[in-house]
Amino acid sequence: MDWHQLWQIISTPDNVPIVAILFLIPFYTWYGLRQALANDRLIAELEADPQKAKTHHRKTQPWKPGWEKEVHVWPYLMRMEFLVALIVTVILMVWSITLNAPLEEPANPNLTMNPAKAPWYFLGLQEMLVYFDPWIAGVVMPTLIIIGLMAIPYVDANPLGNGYYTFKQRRIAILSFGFGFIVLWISMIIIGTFIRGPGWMWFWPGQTWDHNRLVFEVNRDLHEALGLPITSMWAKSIFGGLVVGLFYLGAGYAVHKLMTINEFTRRILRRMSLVQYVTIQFFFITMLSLPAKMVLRLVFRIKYVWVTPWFNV
Amino acid sequence: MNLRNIAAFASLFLLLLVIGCGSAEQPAEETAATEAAPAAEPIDPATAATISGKVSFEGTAPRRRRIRMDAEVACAQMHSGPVYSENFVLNDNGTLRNAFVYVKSGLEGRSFPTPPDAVVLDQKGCMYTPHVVGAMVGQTVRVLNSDQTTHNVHPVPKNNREWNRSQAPGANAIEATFARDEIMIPVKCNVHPWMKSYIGVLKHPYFAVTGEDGTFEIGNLPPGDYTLGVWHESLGSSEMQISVAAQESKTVDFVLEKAG
Amino acid sequence: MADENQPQAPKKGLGAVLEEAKEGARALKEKVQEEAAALKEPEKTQLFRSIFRVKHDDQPRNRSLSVLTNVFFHLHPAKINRDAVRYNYTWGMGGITFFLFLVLSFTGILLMFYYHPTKAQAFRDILYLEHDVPFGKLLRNMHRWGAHLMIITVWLHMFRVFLTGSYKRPREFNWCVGVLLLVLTLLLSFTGYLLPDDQLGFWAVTVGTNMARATPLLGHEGPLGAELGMTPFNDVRFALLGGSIVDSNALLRSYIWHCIAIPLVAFIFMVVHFWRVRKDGGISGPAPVMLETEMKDPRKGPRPVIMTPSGTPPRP
Amino acid sequence: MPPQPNHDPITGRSMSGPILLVTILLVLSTFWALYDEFFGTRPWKAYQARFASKYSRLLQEKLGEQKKAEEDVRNSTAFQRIEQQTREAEEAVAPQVSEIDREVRDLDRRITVLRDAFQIARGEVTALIYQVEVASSERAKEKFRAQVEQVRQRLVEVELPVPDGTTENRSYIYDELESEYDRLKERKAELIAQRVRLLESANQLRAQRDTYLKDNLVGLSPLALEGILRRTKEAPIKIRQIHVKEADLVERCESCHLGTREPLLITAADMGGERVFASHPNGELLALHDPERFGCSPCHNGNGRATASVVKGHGRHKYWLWPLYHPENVEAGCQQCHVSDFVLDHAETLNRGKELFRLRGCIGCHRYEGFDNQNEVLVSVQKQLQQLADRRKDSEIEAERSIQAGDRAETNQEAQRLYQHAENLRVRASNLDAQTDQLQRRSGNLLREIKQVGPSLKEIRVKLQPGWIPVWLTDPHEWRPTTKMPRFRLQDDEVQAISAFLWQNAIQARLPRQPRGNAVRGKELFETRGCTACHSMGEGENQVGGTFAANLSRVGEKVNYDYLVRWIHNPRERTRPYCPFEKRDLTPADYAKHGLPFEFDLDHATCPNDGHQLQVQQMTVMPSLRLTWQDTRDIATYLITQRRQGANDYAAADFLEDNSLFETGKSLVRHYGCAGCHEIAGFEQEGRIGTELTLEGSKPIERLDFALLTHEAEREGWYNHKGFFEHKLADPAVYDQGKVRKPEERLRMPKPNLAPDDIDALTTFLLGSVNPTVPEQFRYNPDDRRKDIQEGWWVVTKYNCMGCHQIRIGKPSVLMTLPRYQDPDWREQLPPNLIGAGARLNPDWLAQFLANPALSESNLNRNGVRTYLQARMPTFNFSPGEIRKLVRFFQALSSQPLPYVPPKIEPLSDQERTLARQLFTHPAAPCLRCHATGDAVHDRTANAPNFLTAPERLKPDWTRRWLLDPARISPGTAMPSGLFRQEGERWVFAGPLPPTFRNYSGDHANLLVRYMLQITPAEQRLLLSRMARASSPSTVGLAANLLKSH
Repeated sequence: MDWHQLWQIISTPDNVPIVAILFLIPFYTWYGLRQALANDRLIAELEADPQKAKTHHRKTQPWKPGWEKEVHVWPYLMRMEFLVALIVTVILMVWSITLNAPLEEPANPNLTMNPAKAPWYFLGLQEMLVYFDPWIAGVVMPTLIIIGLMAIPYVDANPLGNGYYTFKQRRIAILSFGFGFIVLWISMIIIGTFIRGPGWMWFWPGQTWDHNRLVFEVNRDLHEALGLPITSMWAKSIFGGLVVGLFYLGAGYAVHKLMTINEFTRRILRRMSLVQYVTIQFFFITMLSLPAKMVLRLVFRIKYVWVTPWFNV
Repeated sequence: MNLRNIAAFASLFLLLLVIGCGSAEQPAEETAATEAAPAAEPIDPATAATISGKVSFEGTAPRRRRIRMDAEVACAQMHSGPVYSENFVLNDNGTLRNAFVYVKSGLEGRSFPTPPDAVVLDQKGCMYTPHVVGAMVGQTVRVLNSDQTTHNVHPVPKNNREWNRSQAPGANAIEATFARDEIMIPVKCNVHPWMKSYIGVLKHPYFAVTGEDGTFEIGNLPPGDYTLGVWHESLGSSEMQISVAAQESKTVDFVLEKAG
Repeated sequence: MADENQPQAPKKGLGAVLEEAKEGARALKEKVQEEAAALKEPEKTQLFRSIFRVKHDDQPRNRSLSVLTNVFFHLHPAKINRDAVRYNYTWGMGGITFFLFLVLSFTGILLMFYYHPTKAQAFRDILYLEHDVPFGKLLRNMHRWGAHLMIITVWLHMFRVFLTGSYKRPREFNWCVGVLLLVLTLLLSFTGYLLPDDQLGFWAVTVGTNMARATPLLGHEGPLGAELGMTPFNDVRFALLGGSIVDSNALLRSYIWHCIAIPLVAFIFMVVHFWRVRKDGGISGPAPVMLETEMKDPRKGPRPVIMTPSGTPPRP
Repeated sequence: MPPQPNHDPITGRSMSGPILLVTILLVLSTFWALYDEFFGTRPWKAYQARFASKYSRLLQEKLGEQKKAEEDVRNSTAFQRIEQQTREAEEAVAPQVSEIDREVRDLDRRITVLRDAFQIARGEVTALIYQVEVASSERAKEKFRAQVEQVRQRLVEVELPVPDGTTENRSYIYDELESEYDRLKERKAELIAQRVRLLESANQLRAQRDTYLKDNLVGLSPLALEGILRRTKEAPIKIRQIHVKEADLVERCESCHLGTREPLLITAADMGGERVFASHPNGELLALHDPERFGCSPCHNGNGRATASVVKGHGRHKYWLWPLYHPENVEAGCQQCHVSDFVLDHAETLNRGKELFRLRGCIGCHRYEGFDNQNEVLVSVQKQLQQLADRRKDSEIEAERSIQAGDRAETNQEAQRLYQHAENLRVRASNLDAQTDQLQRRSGNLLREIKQVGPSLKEIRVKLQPGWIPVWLTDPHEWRPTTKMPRFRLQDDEVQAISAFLWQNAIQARLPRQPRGNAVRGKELFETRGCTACHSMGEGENQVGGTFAANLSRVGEKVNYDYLVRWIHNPRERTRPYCPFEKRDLTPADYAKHGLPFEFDLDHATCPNDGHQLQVQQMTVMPSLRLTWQDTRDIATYLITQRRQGANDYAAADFLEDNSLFETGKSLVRHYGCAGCHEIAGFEQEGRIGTELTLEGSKPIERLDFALLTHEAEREGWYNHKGFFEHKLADPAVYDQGKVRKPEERLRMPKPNLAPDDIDALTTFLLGSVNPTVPEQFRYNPDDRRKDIQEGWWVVTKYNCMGCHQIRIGKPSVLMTLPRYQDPDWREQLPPNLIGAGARLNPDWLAQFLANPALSESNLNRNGVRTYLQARMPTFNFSPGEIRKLVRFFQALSSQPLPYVPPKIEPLSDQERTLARQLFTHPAAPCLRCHATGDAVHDRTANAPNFLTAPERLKPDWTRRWLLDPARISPGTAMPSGLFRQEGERWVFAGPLPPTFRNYSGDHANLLVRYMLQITPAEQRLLLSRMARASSPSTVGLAANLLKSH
């Protein structure tokens, strides 16, 4: 175990935010879920007791009759904001006093850094480069992420859970967002920071980042991995297209299955328009294609699924 | 930065702890170990000892080298017979002339006054007389030229400063001193390559040169343990441990052999 | 003071003059006392009132007014959901992000005083900041760490908004604005990365912009790019960097994007964002929970066309 | 306040507590930031405070000492005497001076009053005159003129003080006022001048007194010390920085290193062991490189701006590309500017590094800009020759065409123009011929200058014992621990293959059989002829001699006697000449083809086949000592007895003749780059196999391949250039550690034979091999003289001139350090000291001498000048270019201008000649006793050069200085000082003078110089005969002999 190496990664000033994320994300996930579960309990309670539902103030926060439902921003909110601003200032100051912003050698185009890493918040994209060609990982995927994020309010047909934490009422939404944000985005950043060493090779935490490490990897395309005797470009294109199509069909089926997993989700589904449904399907499948490709790449060493003269997937 | 601060704090804490525990062990105070040199202790004539003896030779004597002074007629005329090199002069009694006997060690830390009178080295008949001479550090060495030709006086020391001055006939004597002790400083005359002399320079007056009977005597020596050294131009040097008691007259004989 | 008040009247008797002077002094003293007394209630001074237009005695009305009449506080409504004041709902992430934006603007402007976006000077200026400028190192550190922190808070803000379903009607559009702000935040940080002109920034930006090469159609290495005549000297990466490599032009572009263009755009979007928060009915919660049974199927809208797995046709 | 029912947790709770807490935290962190800003990142403040207290204490101490010392000087009689005189002189003029002072005081008072009045009046007048000048109409001008006149005539009243303290009222018109004012000022000036005159002698005495004090006080005066003390105590705590604007250099090193430039020399011990406060250890160097102009980091590296911490300031942190050099490598910084200086004062480690780089053959594999690049120049010269030939041909063709066109031209004018064009072209072609000739000569010179580190391997068949070769290749360090041959990582089969290839590839020839000589005599010759300046004998403790060339302790085991004789007689002699054009060795058959005898030397150096310059010499720097064959055989016989085991004790090496190994061996020889150092048939044009090292020090650390040791290096703190070089030099295979490689893929660099000091020296050299960061205008830009010195050192070190001669002050020659030459008699046998040789020697003569040190075409077995020396000035066969460089070098070292125009020497009048002859033959002036005359008997005891060489050889100025005090020019010389004494302006002979000199008023030294530099053989014969006459009859015969011999 090379603690020195691990310490080096952790103590790199620019990696401090990532270390912070390692704690902040789980904390806030837990913090949010805790409230969600509390609300869920309340919901269950109210659903079980319709009478109570009529009189209850329907919040987990304490409330007693006579208490004002609304409070003055001045001073009750302002003081909170002031306090938070103060705390942030203190944190930032102490951080800035104790840790110096990195500054390396002057830029030298002739001397490539190894590993040359993007800023940490883009490490997810850089990591994606391992699984997809740059045009997908660097251009298409980010665009889809942005569009997908913006599409969320318009495709989420579930009117529940608006303005309060809940898990029970938004299972699919929360799980899929958690999957995309935490499992894919954040963990890829962490992989990019802690795992990817020189040559963008996979180093387990505690493994020395050896600049001379050589790893034998034969990258095959899917048809080669399957041992299919396909040689012509056309055949490859068609085969790849077929496989991708099949994946879309299969994944689409699975997503559909998910969307109709119980009565509630079926009810939501019924609220959806066709456009909404198709959009959801598209983004879900695309999102799923990343882990699928990761598995193919990391486990089966498959480089491309679909080879065409113009692009490779 | 953090780590440093913590380390500094921790060490401060430890320090306090150590002080608190009362570890009274102070680092041994470094006493200035410079031993004061004993002052010029006057030598009590009542206790002074004397060493005397002779330096003799064993083996077959080498043939003496003849010096040809053809080039310097005036000098040649000053000698009645043939002139021989003085690098090895065996007395009739089998003793050696021109051996330099001196106290080599045992007097460290004492200082001795420099004698006011000069040691004289004469150039006569294109020979240095005496051939071997001793002087104290700082003592004046007067070099005379009694010849009718120009000499140059060229001591070739190792530890002292080298100089080389010409001395015309009738010119004033050259007076020089040597600042450091040295056994022996050869003195040459580049004009007359055969001319050679040796000056032994010491910090103390306990030295002697054997003469025609091959004996030497070193007197007024405070009692103690000494190393006595002897040097001879052709036979090299040798030494001997001796111990003299108060008022003792010790006889020490050296026997030098032909090296090789 | 007394002298000045002495009237320059024709000479009178000394007694009269003295009397008059005493009178004047007394009047002056009274005036001074009066004004000193007034200072004890600063909120009544003209200066104070001109700045703060309302009284600040603790009346509900005044509490509201103090928010409503203040250009900065005005972002807030006068009153707010009592539980929204708690930390546990909003996590304060949006506010922290905005606060960090302000801190970054402030430190950024100070940094701009010392920085020249040229190849010859940029790196030197950073060294200068580090070694020479008073508080320069602190300034740079705060800017750097503030930027990192802002990204984290933006993400957490988004995470929170999602968890509370706050993007739902009527706040769909504001979510979109938020997504754009998120992208802008990332771009702000990214453009700032190059500015020190060190190896770290240089290679990070090189790696980052190399992806642009592969833009479909617009990048010379992207699908169909070459077919459309894209070369390293006319593709989208060239446009980003102002050259085919990361060089002085890229530095200048980066600088201008970082210091002028993106902050400006981000600021505009922020205004919209905050405006929409108010207009969409304030922050979303904590709202009373809704029960499944209370969910009404939309009266209008597309009929479901999807067959449910059970094979039963959707109910009308 | 509205009611708060039931303790509403929101409205009912006060947040003051948390806000207060956080506010306190904020205040604390603000204070922390302030502390960090003012102290945390500014540790130099503490340094400055500490320095001030420690330095003050030191200064106090010194002040006490110096005060006492000054007191001693003041109490000395000499000082008291001057002091007394000063006082007396002052007292003598005191009444007059005080009278003058009084008058000046009175005058001053009056002048002040008058000046005020005059200035007011003048102001008015000038203002009116201005009005006159700018007035538009003549009438207005007239009006103002009248006003001017009026003002001028107005009476000005002044109250003038008079000496008795009262005042008198006077009135003047303007002009009177002005003249009175001027008069008083003049009077004052006069008085002051008078005062100065009166005090002149006193002032002179005072100056004399002060000078005396200064000359007799060692170190700084108490006054100066007090000044420093005051300055130290009052020094504000602030950044001390050097800012060189033009170089954009900011150096704050002195913010902590406060003692660097203090006038008082501070040692670390003075400051309680704090090295940071010590003065710069080399003040002389600092004076040459004024920090105000150069800063610190251009030489020392480090981060001159950073003051936050020691690590930052020294640039020893990650990402700083120029970390401070470690003390053992500090001279690396010199390389920034002094790359071309092979020998640099104050940089002995660096010098050693450069010397090792060349001497140990690093240069054989690694190119380094400026190091022995004759091969490259040769290639470019040959290219130029080709181009010239092409251009010449084109010119000729063009001329021919032009003539033909002229013949056919329509008009005479046109024809003339074309003919003229043709003429011009031909003239140009002739110029090209001149250029070609020069280049041809140059290529010949270059071929002469190319030397190789190792011996030629073409001759091993005639030179070596076969059995020894594989033994040597396996581990040269085992066989000869001091060898410069590095140890290659060879397997046994590789050794065999290489040996076999070299053996089979070598020339097969038969050398003449040589009879044995006298080994005892050979030993004496070996030790006295100068061989030991380069070669050593004896191993380990017993090693005696120079390290420039091989240790010969076991040479008898490996060489053939016949070859050894030839080699010692003339090491440059080749068995076959090499033609670089045909790229092969010529054989007798090549010569026979053209009907030529198989004869090649420097005078017969063109190829019979194609006329190109041949390599006719062995590419060794070893010179010919011009020994007789008998001497040669004696030395060779001595050397052949130097062995530990017999030549036949080596295992038979039958594989040497195994043809199957040839190709393997050949590829191995190419792989290991043997041809970098050795001449090998077929490999003459082989390039260098190693990396170029010119800029190795600026290579990014990532490009230095630490291989599997990267992490170890990082952990152990040697992941830097210094660490890389040191480990590589100690064991070149170190970066193969742990790697699995085929033999041919392994690192090829052989293990050099280096001591730890050598590694430091080479590391220093490599660390300094950087792309200079110093701006152009700050770099060392040597003038012609210094360039000559730079170029000369390359030649001087190439041939190891310093083995025999001392050239630099403080750097003894090898011979000077050998035991034999410690003996006073042998010291006189040392080759001449060449410090100041440029001032001594006529450069034209020197060029001749260097080309032929025997100064004779027929009698080669001698030294040309110092015939009495047993050590022999060898014939190096320098190329004309090298001779030019050497001559310029010596002239430049002594600041002599070139070309040398000998000053006119006034011919001697008859009277002067008579006087000079008398002096020369006077018994008191024994010049000819020591100086050689050419007579064999006399010269047996001579130990100085013949006067006959003087006219051509010596410069008169030097000769005069030499006569007056030779020990100053060459300490330890046999030539005595004190031959002349000063008598007024002139120097006269110090001995008894012949009576004829009584009337001679000239300078005796000058007379002798003039005589000496115009001496002729006839004149010298005359002198000898006179001397003989003056001596006894026995010496007459000697003189007669002398006469006969001439």
